[in-house]
Amino acid sequence: MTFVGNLTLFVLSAFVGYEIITKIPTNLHTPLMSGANAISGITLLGSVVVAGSGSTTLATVLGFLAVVMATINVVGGYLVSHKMLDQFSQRGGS
Amino acid sequence: MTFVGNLTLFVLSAFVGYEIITKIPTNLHTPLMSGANAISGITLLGSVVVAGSGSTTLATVLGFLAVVMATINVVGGYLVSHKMLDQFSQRGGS
Amino acid sequence: MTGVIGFLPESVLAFAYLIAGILFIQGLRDMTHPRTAIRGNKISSLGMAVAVGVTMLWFEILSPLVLLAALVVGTGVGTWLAITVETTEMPQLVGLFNGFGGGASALVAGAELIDLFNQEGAGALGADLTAAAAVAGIIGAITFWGSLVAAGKLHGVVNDSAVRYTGEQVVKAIVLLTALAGSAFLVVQPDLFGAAPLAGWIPAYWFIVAAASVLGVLLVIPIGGADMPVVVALLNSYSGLAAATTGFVLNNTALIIAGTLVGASGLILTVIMCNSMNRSLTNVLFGGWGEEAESEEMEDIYEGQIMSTSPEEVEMLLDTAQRVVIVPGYGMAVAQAQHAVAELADLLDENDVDVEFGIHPVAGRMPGHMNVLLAEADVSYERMRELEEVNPTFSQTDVVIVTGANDVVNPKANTDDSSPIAGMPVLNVSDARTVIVNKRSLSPGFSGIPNPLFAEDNTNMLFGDAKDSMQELVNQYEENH
Amino acid sequence: MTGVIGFLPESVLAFAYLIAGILFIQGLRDMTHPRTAIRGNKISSLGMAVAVGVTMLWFEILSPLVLLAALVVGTGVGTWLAITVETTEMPQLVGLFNGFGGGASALVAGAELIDLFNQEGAGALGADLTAAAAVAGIIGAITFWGSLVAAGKLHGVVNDSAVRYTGEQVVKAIVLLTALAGSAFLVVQPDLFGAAPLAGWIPAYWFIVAAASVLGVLLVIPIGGADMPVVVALLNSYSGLAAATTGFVLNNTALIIAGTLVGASGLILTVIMCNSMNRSLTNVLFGGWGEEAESEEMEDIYEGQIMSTSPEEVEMLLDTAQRVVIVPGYGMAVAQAQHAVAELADLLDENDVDVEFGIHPVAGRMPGHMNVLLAEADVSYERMRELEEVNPTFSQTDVVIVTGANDVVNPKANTDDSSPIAGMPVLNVSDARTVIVNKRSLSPGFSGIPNPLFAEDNTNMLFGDAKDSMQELVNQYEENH
Ligand SMILES: NC(=O)c1ccc[n+]([C@@H]2O[C@H](COP(=O)([O-])OP(=O)(O)OC[C@H]3O[C@@H](n4cnc5c(N)ncnc54)[C@H](OP(=O)(O)O)[C@@H]3O)[C@@H](O)[C@H]2O)c1
Ligand SMILES: NC(=O)c1ccc[n+]([C@@H]2O[C@H](COP(=O)([O-])OP(=O)(O)OC[C@H]3O[C@@H](n4cnc5c(N)ncnc54)[C@H](OP(=O)(O)O)[C@@H]3O)[C@@H](O)[C@H]2O)c1
Repeated sequence: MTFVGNLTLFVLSAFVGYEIITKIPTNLHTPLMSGANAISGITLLGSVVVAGSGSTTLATVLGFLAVVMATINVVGGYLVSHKMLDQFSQRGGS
Repeated sequence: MTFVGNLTLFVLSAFVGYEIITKIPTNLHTPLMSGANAISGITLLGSVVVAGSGSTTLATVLGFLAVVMATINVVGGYLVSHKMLDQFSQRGGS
Repeated sequence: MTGVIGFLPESVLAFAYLIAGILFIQGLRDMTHPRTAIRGNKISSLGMAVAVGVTMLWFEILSPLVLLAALVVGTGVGTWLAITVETTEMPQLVGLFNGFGGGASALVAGAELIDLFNQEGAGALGADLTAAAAVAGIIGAITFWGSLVAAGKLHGVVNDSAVRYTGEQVVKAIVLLTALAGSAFLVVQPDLFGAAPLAGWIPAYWFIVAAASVLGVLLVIPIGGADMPVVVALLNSYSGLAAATTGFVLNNTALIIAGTLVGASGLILTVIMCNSMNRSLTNVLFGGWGEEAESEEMEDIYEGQIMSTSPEEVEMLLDTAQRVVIVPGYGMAVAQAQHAVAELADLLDENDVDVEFGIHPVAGRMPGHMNVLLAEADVSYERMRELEEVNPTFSQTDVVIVTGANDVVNPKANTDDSSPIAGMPVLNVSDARTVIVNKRSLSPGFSGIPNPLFAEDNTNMLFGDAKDSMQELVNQYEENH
Repeated sequence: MTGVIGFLPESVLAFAYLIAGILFIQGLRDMTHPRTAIRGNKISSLGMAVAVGVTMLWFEILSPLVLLAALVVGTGVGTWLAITVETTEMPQLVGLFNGFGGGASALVAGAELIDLFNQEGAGALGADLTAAAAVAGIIGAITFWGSLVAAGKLHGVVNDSAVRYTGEQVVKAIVLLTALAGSAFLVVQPDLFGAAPLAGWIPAYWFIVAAASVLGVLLVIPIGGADMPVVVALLNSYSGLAAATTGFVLNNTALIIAGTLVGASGLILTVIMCNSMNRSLTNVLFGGWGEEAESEEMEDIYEGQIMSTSPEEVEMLLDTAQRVVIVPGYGMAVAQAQHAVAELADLLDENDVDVEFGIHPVAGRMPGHMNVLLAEADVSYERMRELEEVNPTFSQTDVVIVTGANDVVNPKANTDDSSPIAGMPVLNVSDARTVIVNKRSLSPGFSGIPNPLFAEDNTNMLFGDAKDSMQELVNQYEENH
């Protein structure tokens, strides 16, 4: 993919993000923050590759730490968000 | 750009289109139809290249006709849309 | 083979196309509000100018005069049509423009094939190119002919009733298969008639286009005139998707983004229209109604129940009214009565009557049709009320004037589950104290079914052309105030 | 160098990443409504699972046990933190998680450089790679340390007042320039210390990370504790943009789409928070207030004007009230009083009092903070009213109970143009017949300015911890009904 191709993806994603996120009501902003936080853990992809294939010990150790931290971010973020939303949906249902 | 790259553009554009167009109020649907129609004249890009560089007479004639038709679509579509919207904006201002 | 700025790196062209794409998106975003919509339309057209301009500078133009002539002719015709069109004729004009866009796609794909074949031989016609050309040819030709028929029906130059015959679906299926078979040939063996003198014309391609043209006519002919806006929106969606498909083949960002946006827009409009009519898309395309207006049933309902009135009497009613709602429909568009109606509303307003318009989402023949007409006649935006807003207010309304509307005020939608409009939300005008219905006769509206509203006790029919009747009402009212 | 399914064409991986991107988008779309939000969160996490799963299968994993151990540890810690957290501690936990994400980016970029250097030498470290690594390192380290400080301030383990000193901006600028200079070195000469024994560690990179770490601390320390949610949202946006940048270098669709979505989300939340406080982002980041609570002025306003009340008296007021509005604020979160408040509302409701919650958009310390707390305490969604909705109803309200809120009910925002909260929309509680303000003292809220509401004639102060006071009120009310 060329640079302009990537830029196009970036611009389109920014439009999508803007249109969707401005629609989210205030009372869901805290769960949104936590959920978006979890999505930013997508850097886990890079960590996984480095941790799994590190050729030197140092790189492997760093990769290990990176995976631990990124996983905490992803798993924790989604769970916290779920916990908050769960309380909302119980209300919504009743 | 790879096929999947193009597909990604398609998917993102579809999300953008969906989010934006569902926000457009009913009273603007007729101008929207005409404006979208004008955008679909984007095939003019292809026509321009063929009409300008046609090596055989036949291709040039076909290209000529294609440019004429596509230009009518684009110019006419935007103008009709403008005409309708102009009437709305006069109201909106007052 | 490069143009004026064609020496620049490829990424400059891609970047210009991205800018065009952003302008299209921003243009649509501005269309979400009446105040910014006019700017949005300009931004969108700027996007088109960028895309076309850069393309012309980028690629080699061997015959600039031909190109210039074509652009001038196209701009001239487009401008002339747009300027001279009456607001009531907009639906057919939009359809016509859409058809031209489709036609251009079909022609340009053919020209491209001919060009390549003559320059580099059959070998240059790879499978992806011919397949894309076949798609462009089929969708383009269907769009062209389908839109022409639709525009003709809307304009009244083509029989606008639903032309049905037995074996209809089979015939369409056969024609479609013929076009597909032609496509298969084109892909497998582009120089099918390699030795023939006309081989350079790529006959297989034009065979496909011919079959698709027939299909385009066959698909739209059986659909009733009032469903044409749905057809136009759907064909618009198709032409957008065709542009996006071409973008895949040419790796052209502008085509993919713009085409997809149009595809989404057409599809969403189609779905919205079908939903407000409470019908499925399949029903619109393959099983229209309109043939079954049973006149006996009508006589049963109307017999001895119809009270007709005159402009003088209506004027007296209005004289004592506190609140009046005007419900326009397709007939107002046909009669071009919007100016007379607007004048009436202004007069009532000046005399301290609370006056509003009740606008049904599918009144008329396009979504937002009534809004466009009334805006043309200077009716202010705040005075037009949507279905959900106006329905609860009818019980506090003294007089409702229904002018040229029929199906959108038919109570059968609520009461009779077997009627074709069952479940369609309608304006419950009979909640008001008095209802005046202005139309030329008792003939049914688009759906072809009788309307029990006309026979109700608080309904008075004001027979006559909408424009004449409303003008007469205005004159009467002016005389007495 | 390929994994289990690495023999498949490259496009399969790209396609899987596209699927993940679609799932992220759909997940966010579902977040637009409380009913579908929980499903949206699941869809989003499914997207993450797809992206991570495919990546693990695609690339060669030389040390699967290390990877597995890291995943298990991370999942364990993340789950444990998420399960044991109190609802009131969520803000700091979200900040902490965000910091970990940033830390991971910084570490992984370093590990990647080390890996390449040791396998293929300095030549493998091209300019685009090192530049991207520098960006990831700087943003990652700022995010890590900035988030840690922010979380510490929110948790009360770091001094949460705005620590200001002269030359502050100059110091920050110098540190930033140091980090940028290091980046320039890294790009131009990645093997800066080529001969040194530690060359394999890429010292230039860790130098950048160290400088950025200092910068992260320096940037957040001077900002007051109550502005931390803005800081966390902004850092979240940064980390998203860092991920998108990495995606550019790796041509990774999933990183670009997901990173951009997060970037947009963080930025929009930041802007919304700043707007509802009527402050600019620059003011939040570089010129906080909070230092200027002038006690003389306070005494002037409060002197002899403060009436205090008791739970018994409030109970009697509630006894005759028809309509009660409860306005919660940061103090309710601190005291964990949400359950007591909810119980009070339920009791009132059972006794046919019309009771609602008036929720200010920036009450508490995160957007939607009060909604989350009250939802936890089983308060129904319909009973929570936003600012615009509830403000017009105060004039028909008998009793307003303000519990743990201060700035959001400060009338100075409307009356005093020079006050730091001037122009911030507030809840006009003094329109009600009687206002009960429950807090522990007369000390100011986050903005550090006195609140004339406390001195008004129809205001009674109910001093005490929010949880204790509300529980007492509940007990009193239960006794008498
Ligand atoms: N808006 C859309 O997007 C859309 C799209 C597709 C289909 N449709 C369909 O179109 C219909 C729209 O309902 P509608 O109530 O607006 O129209 P309608 O049901 O089609 O009725 C229009 C009425 O206007 C009268 N009329 C025609 N010319 C007139 C003239 N010159 N002066 C006075 N009256 C005249 C006709 O009765 P006379 O002949 O007795 O005068 C006719 O009954 C619905 O069935 C809807 O489903 C709408
Ligand atoms: N929500 C957001 O997204 C966000 C983000 C950034 C900044 N902010 C800012 O935060 C502020 C929010 O306003 P607010 O009215 O909710 O809070 P506030 O103005 O900070 O006031 C909170 C009050 O609660 C009282 N309190 C503390 N602990 C308590 C306890 N245990 N029991 C009873 N009362 C207690 C305090 O008074 P005592 O010490 O006398 O008890 C304090 O005056 C605004 O200035 C806003 O701009 C909000």
